[in-house]
Amino acid sequence: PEKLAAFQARIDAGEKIEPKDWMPEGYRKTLIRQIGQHAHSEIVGQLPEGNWITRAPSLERKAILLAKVQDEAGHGLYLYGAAETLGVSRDELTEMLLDGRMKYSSIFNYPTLTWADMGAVGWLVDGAAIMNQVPLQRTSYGPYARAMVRICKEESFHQRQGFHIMMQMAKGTEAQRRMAQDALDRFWYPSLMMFGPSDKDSVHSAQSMKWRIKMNTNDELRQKFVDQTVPQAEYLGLTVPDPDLAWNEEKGGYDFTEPDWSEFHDVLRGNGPCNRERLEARNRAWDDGAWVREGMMAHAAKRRAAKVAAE
Amino acid sequence: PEKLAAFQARIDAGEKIEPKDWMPEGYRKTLIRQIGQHAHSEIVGQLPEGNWITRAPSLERKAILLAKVQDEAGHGLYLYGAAETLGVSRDELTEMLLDGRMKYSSIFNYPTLTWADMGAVGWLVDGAAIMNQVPLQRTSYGPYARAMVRICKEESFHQRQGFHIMMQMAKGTEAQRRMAQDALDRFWYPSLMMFGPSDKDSVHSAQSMKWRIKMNTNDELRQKFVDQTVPQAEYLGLTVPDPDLAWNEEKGGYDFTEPDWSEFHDVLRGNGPCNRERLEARNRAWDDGAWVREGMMAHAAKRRAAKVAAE
Amino acid sequence: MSALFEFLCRQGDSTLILGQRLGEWCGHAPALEEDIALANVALDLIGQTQMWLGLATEVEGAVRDADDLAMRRDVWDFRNLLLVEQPNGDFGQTTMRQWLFDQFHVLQLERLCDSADDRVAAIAAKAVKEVRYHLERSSGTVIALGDGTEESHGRMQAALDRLWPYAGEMFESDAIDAELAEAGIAPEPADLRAPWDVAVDATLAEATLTRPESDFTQTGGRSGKRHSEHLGHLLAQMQWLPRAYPDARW
Amino acid sequence: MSALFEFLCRQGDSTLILGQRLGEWCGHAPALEEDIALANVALDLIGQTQMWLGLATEVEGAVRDADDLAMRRDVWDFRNLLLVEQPNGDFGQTTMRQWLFDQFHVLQLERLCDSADDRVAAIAAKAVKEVRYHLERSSGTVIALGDGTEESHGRMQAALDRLWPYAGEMFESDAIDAELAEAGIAPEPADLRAPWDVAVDATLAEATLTRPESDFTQTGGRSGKRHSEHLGHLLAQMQWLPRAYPDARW
Repeated sequence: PEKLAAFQARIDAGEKIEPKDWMPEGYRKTLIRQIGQHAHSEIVGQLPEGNWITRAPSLERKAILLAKVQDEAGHGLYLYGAAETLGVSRDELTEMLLDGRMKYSSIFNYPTLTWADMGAVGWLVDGAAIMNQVPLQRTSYGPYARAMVRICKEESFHQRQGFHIMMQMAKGTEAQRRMAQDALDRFWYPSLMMFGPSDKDSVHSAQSMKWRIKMNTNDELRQKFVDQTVPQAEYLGLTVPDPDLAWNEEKGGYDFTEPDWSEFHDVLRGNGPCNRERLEARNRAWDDGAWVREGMMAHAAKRRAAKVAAE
Repeated sequence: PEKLAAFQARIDAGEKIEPKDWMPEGYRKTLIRQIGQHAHSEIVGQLPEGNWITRAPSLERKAILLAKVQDEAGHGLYLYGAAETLGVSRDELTEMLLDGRMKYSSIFNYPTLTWADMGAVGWLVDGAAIMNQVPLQRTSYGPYARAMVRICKEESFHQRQGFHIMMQMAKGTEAQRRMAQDALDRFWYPSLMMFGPSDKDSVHSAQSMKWRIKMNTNDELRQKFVDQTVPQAEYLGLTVPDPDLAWNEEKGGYDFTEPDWSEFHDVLRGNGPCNRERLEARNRAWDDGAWVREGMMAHAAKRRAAKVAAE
Repeated sequence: MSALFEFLCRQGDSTLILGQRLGEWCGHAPALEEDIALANVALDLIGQTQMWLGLATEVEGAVRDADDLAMRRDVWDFRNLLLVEQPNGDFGQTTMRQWLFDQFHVLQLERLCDSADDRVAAIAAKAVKEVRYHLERSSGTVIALGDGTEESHGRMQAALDRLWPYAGEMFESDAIDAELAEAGIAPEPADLRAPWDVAVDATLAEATLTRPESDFTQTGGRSGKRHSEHLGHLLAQMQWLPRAYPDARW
Repeated sequence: MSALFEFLCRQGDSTLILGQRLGEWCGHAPALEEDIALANVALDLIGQTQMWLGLATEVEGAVRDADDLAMRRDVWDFRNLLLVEQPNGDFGQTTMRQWLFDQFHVLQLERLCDSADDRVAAIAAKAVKEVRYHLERSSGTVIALGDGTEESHGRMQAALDRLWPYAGEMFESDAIDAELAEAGIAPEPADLRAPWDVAVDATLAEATLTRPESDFTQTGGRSGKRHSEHLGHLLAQMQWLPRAYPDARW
């Protein structure tokens, strides 16, 4: 309890906790869950965008998309690295993803159906992600905070690219405008869900905020996201699919319709449109790749043995 | 030897040999090889055309192509049936195809690369096949001759469909004409090879002709094919890719360049453009389908047992 | 867009996409008889597509033809069931998908034979004969493989579990269905559920397969709101040629 | 069609098709590091494609752009090597294909750095740096997996045996090559064979893999005379979107 008080005092003083420092088990566990989930999201997040790499409409767009998924895999690497400082290996985390013990962001259980979805994912999904992540650059756990700094820089670049795709389509042909609107229609509510359930239904939040693992409440961030995104949609000439959306002068933000939380819970339970495909794809990659990983390790071992023998 | 003489006398008299009749072992073996090879060709022949079913340019064309490959599978059934009357099962024949002991027509080792190939295959490949098969309606082995009668009727229908595709393209846009010409360029010589090596290099021919298993020499049929096809190409406004092609008034047929027999032998040896793909596809179908065949048989056995028990 | 047009697209798109999927099997089936049967069913379905989409374009005012609908629309304009756009998987999955659909299809077409719209009734009368045969074959195969070996049983149960969440969409009713039911043109899909359940349960029992407990339903195909990622890949292949040569006639 | 244009298409089509194939791996690689590496190599290759095809259209007279070449030609107009259009297969096959090509690619680009055509030399100078890294990585992986476990060795040998018949096409010389060699623009491909053989044999030895005996060579990609059936399917996917919306800019 004394240790605990000292720990909390450090956090309150804005100090960073480092891997070798003492920390409460709950802090460690919560961080592992949160960082792991975030890492998994980067990995699974390759799939909906990877779905369009082979169908990108131009060489330039193909290159940009390739660069983006490469960044995402890189984010996965940083984050698994940060999680490893907490004493859990990448392989352990991966197996928890693959057998369903750990989650990834529900948004990636929605399909990407047209090229406009590449825009919507960048604009809305990366936009929501950034909204979540920017405050985490100041989170209490050092390795996590530093990973976030690198990630946020790239994410905001991705978000601009996504918005650019949308702009290109919004000022394009009629079919393109229709495609862009359709993408917004499908991704709007799932994006709002990315901030998690309403504060009144959100568990764990208080403790996480005290530990500065979570910096804002779900509803705060969601409001901020809506307030930022609605004018962008207007700028694009697209209609947010919410008839009750309205500026509320008093609160200085938009009133908006909450997402359908029963859908959110269905997706969490595995009933999203793509849960099965996503997990199957990752399991297949892992299983099919086993011989490669084993071959690499066997070769490395031979090399080391040869080196030792030579010395 | 007496039996042999009587057998030959029956053949010379134009009688049909039936499954229960006595026949020389060589006759039986040659027939099994020939009918089996023909059956295998129908089966493997589904693949190059199947390659375009999912990409047919209209619903009508998709339907026609589906009907055609269905016919081909049907031909395979008749022919395996005819071979079975000679005491070899369909499964035995299939395994000989799959492990390379038996061949199929080399033409199916060439790829189908554009929609015009669906025309060229019908026009040239089915055309050459018919040229081979029409005389076989009069072959000495009864079940084979009867299978050929049914097959020839459908094949000539396919050939007309193929020619119709070519006509449609030849009178179409410039790109379509180019596509049609490209298909003719690629399929001309492989089609000429379908009649087998030049008579002077052809083994087994004499005995087979004596037995009326083979009715014409390879070169006779090839000449007939060229004489029939060149005017059709002219009608289509396409150029046969043979600069030395010329009408020979004296022999009443065309002089033409022989195909490159070294290519023919390469393909026979397994080095054609698609040998590997074709055999892999058939092997995969067979292996992946094992559980289905076993399941069906197990269920049939259960049914039989239940029926016996009920009686 | 009239309700009738929408309904006809739903009919024709489902037969089109399922026919397209079956066409992928060509030359790859477990036995020659299955190659023949798959091509035959695909052929029937493409023929039905020509009739349904042909009537759709007629209803629309003949500004385009059935091939335009098949070859020139993007994902969002397709109205096929999610079930039929699911990938072939193994032969068990293909058979299961076919049977779940055939059982619905027969019940629906039988009702459509009495449609107040003569053109719809005429198409249904022709199609129902074909589809009864499809059902006979697919239910027979489900039974044989369900009650076959341990492996075939396991694969069929896995196929059933996998595809079950897509079955419910066949019985979804929306405003379009209500309008057509009101006009006596087509039955409310929801009304077909009970007889489908009876028939399906009977076949499953014979096949020794267990009906999944959850009735959670994936939707979005029939309404066009959200197809699966599979459809776009299917369309890329199906439509490439006519889109690559827009001026050509074939 | 000038020889230079044809040569530039051969260059750009091979990098395009290989880049496209690598793009199919996204999210499916055996390890995160491989996901990153595959995307990275694909990205380099698409970048090189933009340069080669960009120059091709310039040479042609700027009537179309690199995207037109990539997205609006049919199979017969593609000039990529058969090797690069082969399907990905397992990771061993993808790696083997990459290595066979990288080893050629480095040797070719090194020579192209001295091209009499400054524009060609400039592209080569930029590309060769990237491709040296590709080779380092692919040869390292071939060695590690060849000399890894029994299974990985077997898979790498199978991949080598399977792809070997497509290697010879890289060294085929025809009239176009002769014309470019004459003009000092590009080396005769046949001249690259000997150094390639030396390098390949060295790596194979380290990888404990056996060089196939037959040097039978499949041809028809580089000349465009006869691609494999795989290319058409690849193009259907790659080109569908721009072909579906011919007026759109993205």
